[in-house]
Amino acid sequence: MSENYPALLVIVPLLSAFAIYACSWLHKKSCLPLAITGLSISFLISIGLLIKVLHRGPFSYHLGGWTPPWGIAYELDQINALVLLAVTTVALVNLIATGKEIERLFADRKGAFYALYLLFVVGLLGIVVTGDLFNLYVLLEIASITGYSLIAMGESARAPISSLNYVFMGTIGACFYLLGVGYMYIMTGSLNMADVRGLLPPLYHSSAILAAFIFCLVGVMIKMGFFPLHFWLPNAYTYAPSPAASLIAPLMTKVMAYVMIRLMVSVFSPSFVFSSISASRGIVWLACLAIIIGAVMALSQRDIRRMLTYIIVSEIGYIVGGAWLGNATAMSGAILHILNDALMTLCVFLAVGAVSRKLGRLYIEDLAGLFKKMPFTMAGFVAGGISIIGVPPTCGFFSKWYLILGAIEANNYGFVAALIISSLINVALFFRIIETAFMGNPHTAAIGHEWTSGIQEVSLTTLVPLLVVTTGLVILGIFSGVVVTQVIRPGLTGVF
Amino acid sequence: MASQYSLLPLFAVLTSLCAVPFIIFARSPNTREAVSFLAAGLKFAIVLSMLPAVLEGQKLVFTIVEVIPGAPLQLRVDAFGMLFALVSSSLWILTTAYSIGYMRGLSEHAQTRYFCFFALALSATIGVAFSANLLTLYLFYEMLSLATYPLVTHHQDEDARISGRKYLTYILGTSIGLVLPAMVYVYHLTGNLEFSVFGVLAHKASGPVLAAVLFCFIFGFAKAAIMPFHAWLPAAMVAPTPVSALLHAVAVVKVGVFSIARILLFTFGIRLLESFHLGTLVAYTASFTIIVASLIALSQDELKRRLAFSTISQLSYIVLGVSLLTPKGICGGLIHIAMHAFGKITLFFCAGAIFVATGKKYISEMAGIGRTMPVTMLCFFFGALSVIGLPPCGGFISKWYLALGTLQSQQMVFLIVLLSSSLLNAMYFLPIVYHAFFMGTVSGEASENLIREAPTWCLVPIVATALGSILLFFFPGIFLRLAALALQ
Amino acid sequence: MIWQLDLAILTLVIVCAIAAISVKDLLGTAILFGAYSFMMCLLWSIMAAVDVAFTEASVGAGVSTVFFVAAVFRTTRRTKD
Amino acid sequence: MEFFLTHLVAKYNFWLYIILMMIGLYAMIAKNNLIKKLVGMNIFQTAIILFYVSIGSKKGATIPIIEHSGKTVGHALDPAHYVNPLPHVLMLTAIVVSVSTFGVALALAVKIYQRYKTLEEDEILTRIRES
Amino acid sequence: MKKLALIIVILSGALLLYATKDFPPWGDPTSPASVHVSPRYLEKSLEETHVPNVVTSILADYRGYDTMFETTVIFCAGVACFMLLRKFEVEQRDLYYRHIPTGITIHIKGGKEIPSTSGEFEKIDTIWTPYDFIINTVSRFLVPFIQLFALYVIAHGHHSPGGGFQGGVILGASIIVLAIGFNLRTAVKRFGEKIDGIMSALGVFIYSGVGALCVLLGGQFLNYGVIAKVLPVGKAMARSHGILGVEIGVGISVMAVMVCIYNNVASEGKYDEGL
Repeated sequence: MSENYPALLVIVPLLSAFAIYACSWLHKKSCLPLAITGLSISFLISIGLLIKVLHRGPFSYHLGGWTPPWGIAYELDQINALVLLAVTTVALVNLIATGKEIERLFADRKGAFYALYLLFVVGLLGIVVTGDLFNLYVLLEIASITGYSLIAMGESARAPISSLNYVFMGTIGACFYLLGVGYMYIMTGSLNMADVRGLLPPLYHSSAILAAFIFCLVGVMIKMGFFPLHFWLPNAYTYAPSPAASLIAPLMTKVMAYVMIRLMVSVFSPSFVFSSISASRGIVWLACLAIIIGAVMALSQRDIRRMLTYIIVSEIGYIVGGAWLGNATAMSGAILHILNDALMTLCVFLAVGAVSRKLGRLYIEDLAGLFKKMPFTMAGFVAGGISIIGVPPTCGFFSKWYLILGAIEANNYGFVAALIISSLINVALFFRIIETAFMGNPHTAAIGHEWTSGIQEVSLTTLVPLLVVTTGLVILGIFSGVVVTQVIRPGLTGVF
Repeated sequence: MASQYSLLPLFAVLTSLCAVPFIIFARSPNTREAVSFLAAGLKFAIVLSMLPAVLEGQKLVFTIVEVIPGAPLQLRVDAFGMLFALVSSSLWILTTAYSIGYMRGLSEHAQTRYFCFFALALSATIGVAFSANLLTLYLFYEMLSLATYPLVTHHQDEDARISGRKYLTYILGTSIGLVLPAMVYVYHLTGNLEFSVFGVLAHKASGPVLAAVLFCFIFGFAKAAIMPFHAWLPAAMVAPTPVSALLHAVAVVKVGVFSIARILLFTFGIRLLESFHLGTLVAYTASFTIIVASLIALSQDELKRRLAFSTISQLSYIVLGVSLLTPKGICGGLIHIAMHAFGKITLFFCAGAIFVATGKKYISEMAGIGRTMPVTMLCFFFGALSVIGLPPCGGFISKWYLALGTLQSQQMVFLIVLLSSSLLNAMYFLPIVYHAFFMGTVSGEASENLIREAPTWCLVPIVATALGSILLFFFPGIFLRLAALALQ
Repeated sequence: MIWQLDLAILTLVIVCAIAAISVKDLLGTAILFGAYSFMMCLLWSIMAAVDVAFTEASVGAGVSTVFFVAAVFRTTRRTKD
Repeated sequence: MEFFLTHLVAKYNFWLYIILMMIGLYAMIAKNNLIKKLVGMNIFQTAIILFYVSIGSKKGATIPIIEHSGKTVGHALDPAHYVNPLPHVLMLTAIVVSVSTFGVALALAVKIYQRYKTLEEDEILTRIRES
Repeated sequence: MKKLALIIVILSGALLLYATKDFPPWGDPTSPASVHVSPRYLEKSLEETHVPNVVTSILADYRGYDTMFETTVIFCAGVACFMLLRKFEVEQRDLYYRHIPTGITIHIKGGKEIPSTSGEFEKIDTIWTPYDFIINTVSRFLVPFIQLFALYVIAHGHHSPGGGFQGGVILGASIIVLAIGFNLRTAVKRFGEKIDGIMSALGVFIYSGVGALCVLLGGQFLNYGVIAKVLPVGKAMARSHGILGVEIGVGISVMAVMVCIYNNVASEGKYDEGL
């Protein structure tokens, strides 16, 4: 059985999604348990995969028993095993944490919601694990379509329109990617990543391959909300229902960032990416802009969730910049930051979701005196914030460490400055909120929700996962050295 | 020098950390404070138990985990760290006692939060003292910054908000904006962040670069309140007095200077600093701070603010002593950590006691207070003597060594700086005592005459610390030996 | 293949595309879009892509046009551009 | 002239799909009506499909269905006789994807119309600002 | 906005033209795409899968994994439309009835129903055009033939153009024809929402179930060859059977989803009256 793990990882949640949707017409109660079982199985499988990869190194799995390039293959290496683990973890934790909320919000269509939830996860898992360019496109579309509809379910009247804008942008992105794949196909005649990588080198000078790379890159960057192409992101993530927001915000952008790294590393060779096209320096500068502008825009927001979305924009800047600095340190920093950022974002979004469940609206002044009312939730939020600021021993610090180190190695002090400035701005961002929640008294809060005295925490099903994630931040931080040296660096051997 | 593996440092750090849950979930105030006491005592005991080994010249090492290749999370107890740990953990017991008295006396709110962050801050301080490399030090440094924020803003009112903002801006801003890049750059140059007597940076970079990195560190550890990064310290005076005592005497500022000393002596190394004459640069910066801060202190009327500025100048004594790079000077700087701690904490306790007993904050109101609170003011007098650096108080010893250090380095400028600033100290401390005892306004003395001291919980620590600073004059041996060992 | 026919279809495709996005009535857009899809389908069958042509005929020209009309019926025919 | 023939006539399909794609892209960005944007999106996708199908075509080749007697090919089979089937497969998938996106987008448009009673983007934005 | 659009369009168009420079000429039998991977399919398809229609064999076998997710995409679309639009609560609105024998239409305010016991009343749409005899009859007669054709397309996909997807669309179209020719209620009565939902899940489930079966039989996922262990046929024939199985799954799912999308969009999710 264990040799089928790569397929099962994706198939188990897929099957359970279908089962859930069928069940929602017959026996509504069994939806949530089914979803949780499906995700936990795939979570266990992803752990198994990581162990397996660490033991016997990268391996590939031939679907349908056809050897690539004729069939579709799954390529497992250390790095994407790590990303898989992150995806399944985030999805599972978030489902457990927000299950009650989902049942409350979508009582009459929860089957559909869970099905889309799982299919979204399936899409992301497939994207990460697949070794076939076109297969990646299909899974990308699965993740996108489910994402659109999950986002459009928000209570706010603006949810559908922002979702439709996301549809347009997302489709353009996906189509650009598809076009790029088409260019690679017409020049090489193959769709398998490894095969294409083998066939490309003689073609590096050709304009078609350059265009292919540019189109793939632009498409992926639209999807991940990289700076000049990010304008769909804040609306989409702000107006999403909180269970969906805390699923999509941590995962979608990060996975697309991983896809970018995958393209750079295992389809095109870094020699082409960093030397043949002289874009790398320009993209790093763009990343600096993304970091700064994202942080500044975040500073100018009153709505906390909107603020967080702009923080995501700047975090994406971190990852892209790290990936394009062009040395192993920065690259491993970027990859580590993908994991960290997934966890951090999940942490803050869970906390914010829990708060919004109590408060409804989420302007900063509404949080006045919240430490008295929801101490543990706010503790979780603070932990997430501290990690985003990048204070040891939380994980955010260590990825920042590698990024700065890589930037110094590449002599790119502009990027260092951008990182430092954005961390300083993050300090302002989060302590503005913490201050309000710590000092202000709830009776002067802007909206007149009646606090009765005493602690009013959210239910344990939300609180426990939140605290688990919080501890996870610290643990991942402390063991980041192990992760980098044992997992990421081996995954990058032969690349730089 | 033998370095041996031991769990004790870890325990020393963890004791008060483990106390936190108990403090949070304690049924009654009494159990809560009992736990705090217990933790403080236990910690002191553990630190003491490590003392003999350190005096034999051993190093106790414990590696937690290898977070970054070449820079593990590692605890190492050497003489220097031991000196600092000894001071802070011993004073901690007294501070705990004092804060119990203070908080009860004023019946402050949210005492549980107060005590648990107090304990956190203690762990962080000991962690800084025992950290074996720059990364670990930075980790505990930041932990301390965050743990002290709720203490500084304890009153949760408007000026607490403002000063809390100032505190964070200076502390976090500098540590992220200056220390972090400098640290990463050092790692980039050397590949590790170890503290070693010879320094790690030798032959790694050119003079100007080194100078830039050095000053990033000097100003980056803003807890040392080197001008111009001192403004948070007077602002933080809104905190309850035990916290100010903690900030000034025990933990925060001392952590700042401790870190700077670590950087100077163990990351750069004396030889390197000498070869580029960087020590002198630092010394000039420090002496500037010394003089200016003392001058400002003269003009302050609120007692705590005056103490704050005196602290700023005293801290720069330590930096100055270390940056002289002569054995005597370094020794003087290091023991000044201890001496100033005892003296200054006494003064703060007295200020707090006066506030608890009479609610008076301003020096101009304190005329004749010596009659109502003789014990307190007597202790204040001794504390002041120690800070000024006159016998029979510990401060004299450290000043003495500092002066010798300046002579050793043949830089008379700094000797003059020392003497003049001592003069200034005298000018802003002794008048207070004089007013307190002899200037008493005779109006309505009949009612004023009866003694109204602060509660016993407050008084005991005051006396203890005062006696401590007197004893340190007669038996400074232990600290001297540690300071001497620190550089071997 | 007969290149005149080919060329005619190519021009028709482009004409339909431009007309579909520029006509001022959404129902008209729907119909023109169906025509466009059908022309596309012819084009592909010329290129011997029978399965694709079949799918496009059933989906593009068929079902999706129906969806389109339904949506227009449920919303509005009015459009400013 | 030679150049003209080789580069224009020999690749006119490639030119055509570029034109179509640009029409679609222009509609997606410039049009104000959501449904129009949708149409543009679909034209965009169809253009890409056209591109792929053009990759697959071979001069003088027939449809990729092998004529055979019983279970085996009568004669030795020459791939050059059949057009390249792989792009067709990919494009079946792409068509399906496009129609799914189309359906979801239409549903969204209906939902938006229920909320705002219009499909013009600028009017929707003014409604949002008013509320 | 228009200017910006023009700029973007011109830029990307220029990039595309620039890229076209290096393309092999159109229809060149020696282009990499025609010589690298695809020939193997053409040569081996028949003997490996017994499917002469190479497109089908690639679609459902060589790249069957893509197709499974393609079907999943369709499923996603159906579920999404259901979730976005479906309204379960019925609001009080005027109802229109028609008395069949006389043809008189009645307008009832405030959502009161006529008891269903009286069989000669039928509910009609708000915008109601009298039934056209021709349309009714034609669609009634056409539907079975359409469905028959759809089944043929699914079953004969191995040998001729077509397959599960096209067949499924046509099946769905047959039901949509019903819904348009008569009205939505009739169609929904014939093919209920619950059945529809379950079938849309069932179809994809069959597809991935076949794949999972292969795993249980000890092969890789979707490796139909191993079905030969349970069926009394050769490896290649087993593959052909597996392809048939998944095509059927695709057909079911696609049909159900098409109907679901149409119903939801046409009735704004109220399922009472379409176009």
